[in-house]
Amino acid sequence: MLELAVQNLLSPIVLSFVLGLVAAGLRSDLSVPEAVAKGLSIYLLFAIGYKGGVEVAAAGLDWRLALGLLAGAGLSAILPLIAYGLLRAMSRLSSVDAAAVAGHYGSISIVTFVAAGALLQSRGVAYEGWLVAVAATMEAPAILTALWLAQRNASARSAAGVPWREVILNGSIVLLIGAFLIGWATGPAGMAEVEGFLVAPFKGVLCLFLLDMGLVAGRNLARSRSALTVGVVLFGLLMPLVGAVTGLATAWALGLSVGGMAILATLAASASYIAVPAAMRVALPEANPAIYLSLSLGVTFPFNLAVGITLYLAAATWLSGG
Amino acid sequence: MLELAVQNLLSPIVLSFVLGLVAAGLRSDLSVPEAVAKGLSIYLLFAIGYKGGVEVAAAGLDWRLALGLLAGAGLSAILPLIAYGLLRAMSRLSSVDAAAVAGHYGSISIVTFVAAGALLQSRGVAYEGWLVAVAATMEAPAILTALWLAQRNASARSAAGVPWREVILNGSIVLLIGAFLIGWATGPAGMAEVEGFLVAPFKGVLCLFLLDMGLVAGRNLARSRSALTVGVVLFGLLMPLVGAVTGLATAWALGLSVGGMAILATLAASASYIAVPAAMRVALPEANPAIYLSLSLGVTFPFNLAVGITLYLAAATWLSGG
Amino acid sequence: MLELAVQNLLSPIVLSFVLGLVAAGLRSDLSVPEAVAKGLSIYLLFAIGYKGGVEVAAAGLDWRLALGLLAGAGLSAILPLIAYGLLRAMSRLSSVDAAAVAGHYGSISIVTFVAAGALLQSRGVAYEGWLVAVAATMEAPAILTALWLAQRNASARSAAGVPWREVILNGSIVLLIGAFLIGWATGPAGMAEVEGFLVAPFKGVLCLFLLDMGLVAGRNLARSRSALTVGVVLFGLLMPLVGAVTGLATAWALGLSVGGMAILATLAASASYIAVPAAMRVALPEANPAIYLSLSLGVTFPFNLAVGITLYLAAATWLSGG
Amino acid sequence: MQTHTATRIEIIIESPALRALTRELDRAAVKGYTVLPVLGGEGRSGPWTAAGEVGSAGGMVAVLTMVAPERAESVLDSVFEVVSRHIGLVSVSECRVVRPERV
Amino acid sequence: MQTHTATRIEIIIESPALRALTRELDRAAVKGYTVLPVLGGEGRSGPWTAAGEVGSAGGMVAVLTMVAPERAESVLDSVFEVVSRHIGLVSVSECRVVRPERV
Amino acid sequence: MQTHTATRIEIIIESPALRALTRELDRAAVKGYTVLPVLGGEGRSGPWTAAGEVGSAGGMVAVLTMVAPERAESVLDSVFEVVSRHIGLVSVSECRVVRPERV
Ligand SMILES: Nc1ncnc2c1ncn2[C@@H]1O[C@H](COP(=O)(O)O)[C@@H](O)[C@H]1O
Ligand SMILES: Nc1ncnc2c1ncn2[C@@H]1O[C@H](COP(=O)(O)O)[C@@H](O)[C@H]1O
Ligand SMILES: Nc1ncnc2c1ncn2[C@@H]1O[C@H](COP(=O)(O)O)[C@@H](O)[C@H]1O
Ligand code: NA
Ligand code: NA
Ligand code: NA
Repeated sequence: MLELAVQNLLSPIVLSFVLGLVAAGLRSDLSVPEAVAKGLSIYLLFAIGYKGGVEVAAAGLDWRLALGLLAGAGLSAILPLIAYGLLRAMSRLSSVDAAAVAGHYGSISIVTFVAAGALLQSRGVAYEGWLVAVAATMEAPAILTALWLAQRNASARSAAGVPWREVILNGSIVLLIGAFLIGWATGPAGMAEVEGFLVAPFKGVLCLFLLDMGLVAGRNLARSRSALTVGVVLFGLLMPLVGAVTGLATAWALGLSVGGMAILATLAASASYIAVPAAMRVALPEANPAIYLSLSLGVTFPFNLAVGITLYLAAATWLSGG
Repeated sequence: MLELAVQNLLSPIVLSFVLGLVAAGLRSDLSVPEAVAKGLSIYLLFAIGYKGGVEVAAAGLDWRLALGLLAGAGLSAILPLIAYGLLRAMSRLSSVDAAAVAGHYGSISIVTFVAAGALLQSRGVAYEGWLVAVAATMEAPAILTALWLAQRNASARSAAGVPWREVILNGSIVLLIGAFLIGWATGPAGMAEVEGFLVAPFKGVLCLFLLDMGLVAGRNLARSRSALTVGVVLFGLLMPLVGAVTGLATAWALGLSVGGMAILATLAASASYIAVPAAMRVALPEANPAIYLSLSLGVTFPFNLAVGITLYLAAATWLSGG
Repeated sequence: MLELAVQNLLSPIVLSFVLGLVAAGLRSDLSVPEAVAKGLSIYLLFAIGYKGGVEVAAAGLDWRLALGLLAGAGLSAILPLIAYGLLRAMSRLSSVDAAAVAGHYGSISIVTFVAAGALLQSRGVAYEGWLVAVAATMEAPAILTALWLAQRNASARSAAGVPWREVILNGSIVLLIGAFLIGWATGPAGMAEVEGFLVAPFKGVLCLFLLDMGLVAGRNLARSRSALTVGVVLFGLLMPLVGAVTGLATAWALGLSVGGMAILATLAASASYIAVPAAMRVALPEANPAIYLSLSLGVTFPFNLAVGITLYLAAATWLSGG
Repeated sequence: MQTHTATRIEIIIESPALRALTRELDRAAVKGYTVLPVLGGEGRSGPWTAAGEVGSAGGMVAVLTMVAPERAESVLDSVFEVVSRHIGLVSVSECRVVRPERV
Repeated sequence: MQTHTATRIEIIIESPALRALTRELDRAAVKGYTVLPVLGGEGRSGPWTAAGEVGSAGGMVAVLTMVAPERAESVLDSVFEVVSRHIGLVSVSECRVVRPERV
Repeated sequence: MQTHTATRIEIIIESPALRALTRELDRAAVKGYTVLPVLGGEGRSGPWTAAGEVGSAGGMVAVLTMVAPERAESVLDSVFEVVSRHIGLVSVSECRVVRPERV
């Protein structure tokens, strides 16, 4: 287990993220243009969605898909409540800040999903392809809970501004679901046509993307060091574990494979850093973005990448008696 | 035939375009950064030009190349006359608007060419590599005809502003011809060096590009619904068929292969959405861009992609007695 | 030898650069978006650094690495002195302009390194992987010498503004060294995961990058024709030969392989066009950027690409008695 | 050349709030607006850069609208509706435009 | 700091017409101009965005030029030459510049 | 809507000099500034375009800062410190801002 953890730490993927962090820490002017970073993320979403769909096409429709979607939405809606409770107990964040942060932890980070998938692949562990659709379902419900938490405690004003259409139809959800459906419709025959683009270069593109995330995370951390009190940072390390346990339990109840359990645990453990921050800036502008952005991107993401996903896979293996 | 048509509709390429259309229709904020879209189009032009050149290097110089270039230029110059006549008969467009639209239909859309090439490849049908040079020749002459039509009927003022150098040396023509010549000069040996970039990922890149085109087409349609009267839309569906017949006849006269006939039909059937719109905005600013952009990108391109190219291939096969 | 030179001239890489030059010369509007060009350069730096590291991991640590780093830094610091002397003798550049230009020739151009690597690879000649680290070391010292030269002769004011941190930690150095270390740490096993991205498409990406460089070089040349007097242009053709001889001698003293000798010669012969120009605009704003940019990018780079690297490889082969 | 007085309103605002802002501008019946990209900046919440950002949450945009002087006040009220809750900066100045029908 | 009066001319115009505009600016002998990118906007012809555009036909740019007050009128005439046939928006305001030789 | 007078300072400068400029702005204690990208332009050193540029040496940026009128003079002095050695263009105009605490 320790050996596997070290092996994970020495993967090009993790080291690329570290390179970004270090470069930002040294205040190097290394940077990935915004358009390129967005292009890389479109590639990753399209590829991961497509692959999930192709696997569903190959494996046949699984009746657990419907249950999984429900469970994912449920996890997304409920986890913010736990997160909010923990935050109020562990830190001195205002209720609005705590609600905003909590929303991030109910939602998910696709790149953490992708990193977990890469780890599983290199260990030869398979997982249910339709989990990519579950991931998409988990993006939005957490926002609802977060806003409910914020309103309950603060000015009722927040209600009006929630851009629901924009939240539910945000680009990454539409792209992920769309690519999933395309993959499903075209199946392995379609995959044969596009795998020179979607499969062969995938891990290398992921490295560049993680380099960029390291740069952004490092700059965020440097900028908002003061916003990250000890209590808040501890929350950022504890909450993924809480999420993972909840995710594992749900996955176990759904009867998922070892790989599927690790993936659902990872999703529950991960925190959004694209969709939810944008929604919060519109719907809860009073919340301090420095807190939720640097916590999600600078604390929880690296924790999951470096340690978390290895741990969740070990737990899943143990749980399934493997 | 029907089965093949459905098979084409279910290709990742067509479905990616549909995903873009649907996302735009749902008003999702999914979008491809402008720089990335331009980068993808540079890739496609370079790859398609290069491959054409390599095929010419492999197959030896074909004396029909010269005839083909002449025929292409001729088609490009003449088709706008037919288009203009049809438009004046079928719609109530002003003469300036009709001339601007007509210019688009004499010129070509490289991505339609590429989609046809992908279809031929998946059916195992070859085509003459030098048709890519013919495509480049077909970009500009239509503009000349369109301006002549506009001037004949309207203010003589338009004449002055035609930026000829910019039209003939526009980026996509130069890139296509340049890559064609490089491919020709370096031949199969050069191809061996670059095929990991220009061949293996080609279809996948095409999917992302078509996703983007779907998004742009969808937004254009939503924005300019009022400009598209029934007559105008019918023209956008009829004119490609007229173009295709003209293209088939020309290809038949030139003695092209089945694949070559399908390609020339596709070129004649396709409508420009990059070079000609830009030229029209400079030379005929009085024409309404909402009409020509949404007609070319939102009506004719999807028609060709979904139905047209399958049809033209079937017609080419039938014509050659296959 | 002549045959090999012609073969090099007809490679897709060189021809892509020529296409860019020609397109710029024709004043075509062909252009690569800034973000895409930056993305391509990040890709190339990451790939070349990573590959160098993997080779070091495979070949074992070479004690000459330390000597090589020292020698590289030394070359970088000393070459500007020679360049400055030559410039003052051959041209009428002011001392500030001469110092700025000299700095460029002590430093290096990574894309020339990459082109040399591609040539070696196609000839089946290997080179020491750690030379990529030497390349990174050669970026900055030249700037120090250039500023010393400028100050000695001109206003002492220049001293203050040298942004040392920015020069030494500039993006390309950090990325190159970082990728090198990642490649070293992950070794051939890591390479197996990412080679579908870093190796297979490499040469094709290089073609697009050189197309862009041709465009930029061509536009620079057109813009600053007046700044390039005969003496200055001759310097731009002579200095790479002087650098190459110095580089060859150093490589020979270090006991490098034939490939390593050709690479170090190429590094010494190449002139910076990214890091040094940016540093000069800050530290020596009095110097005319038209001179150093068009000389480095428009004269020396094409010379090295078309003729130089073939020559240096021939010289290295001859030197090692091959 | 005859020119006509107009009011130039320049708003720097977080990208996620752009839709809300343009909705208000539409409601205030401005004749048009233009959105410009922003690379980075610094304010009370420290320095930031758009470089490498994947989502829109970290970014800002600049919105420019020219309005007829008599409608400036009401447009400003609408703008403030959105901007008051956001970190945006609104600046107003007089200018002259060539074609009065556009403002 | 001593500053000098100048006229700031800001033109928002379709990208394909940029070359024609800068040709006119050159002819009007402006000392310089700067082109800024535009992301999108809205006008009488509805909302638009540069996102995903492959060609230049759909896009716009903003051109900024500072000119000495005494030449402003003639530069505006040149600009209008191009802009009148296009959908561009021209706005003019007074400013002060630090170095008079640049305007 | 109540507005407050402020000074709008717009600086067009080479990208490599941006850090030096913002350092001076920080020292002059401006409350904030915003950096906008520039696509190209023309000046005494001829036309240029950012297209295809890999390094920052060839590019320029536009920096916008709104400052309280009473501090404008000293900010301009700081700006000139950097700009005097560079090819930048500084223009200054009056504007009104909605929230005085931001300038
Ligand atoms: N006085 C100012 N002048 C120009 N831009 C400003 C100013 N104040 C704030 N900004 C912009 O608004 C952003 C957010 O400001 P703040 O909320 O103060 O951190 C900054 O990063 C700048 O881009
Ligand atoms: N009053 C205005 N203020 C700012 N930008 C405008 C204004 N009117 C038009 N525009 C810009 O010009 C473009 C074309 O305008 P229009 O021709 O009215 O559709 C719009 O999409 C905006 O980008
Ligand atoms: N009068 C001006 N108005 C607007 N931009 C200018 C002006 N003069 C110079 N510039 C900008 O500053 C850059 C450098 O100017 P120069 O040093 O004169 O070549 C130009 O390429 C323009 O982008
Ligand atoms: Na989660
Ligand atoms: Na056509
Ligand atoms: Na050198």
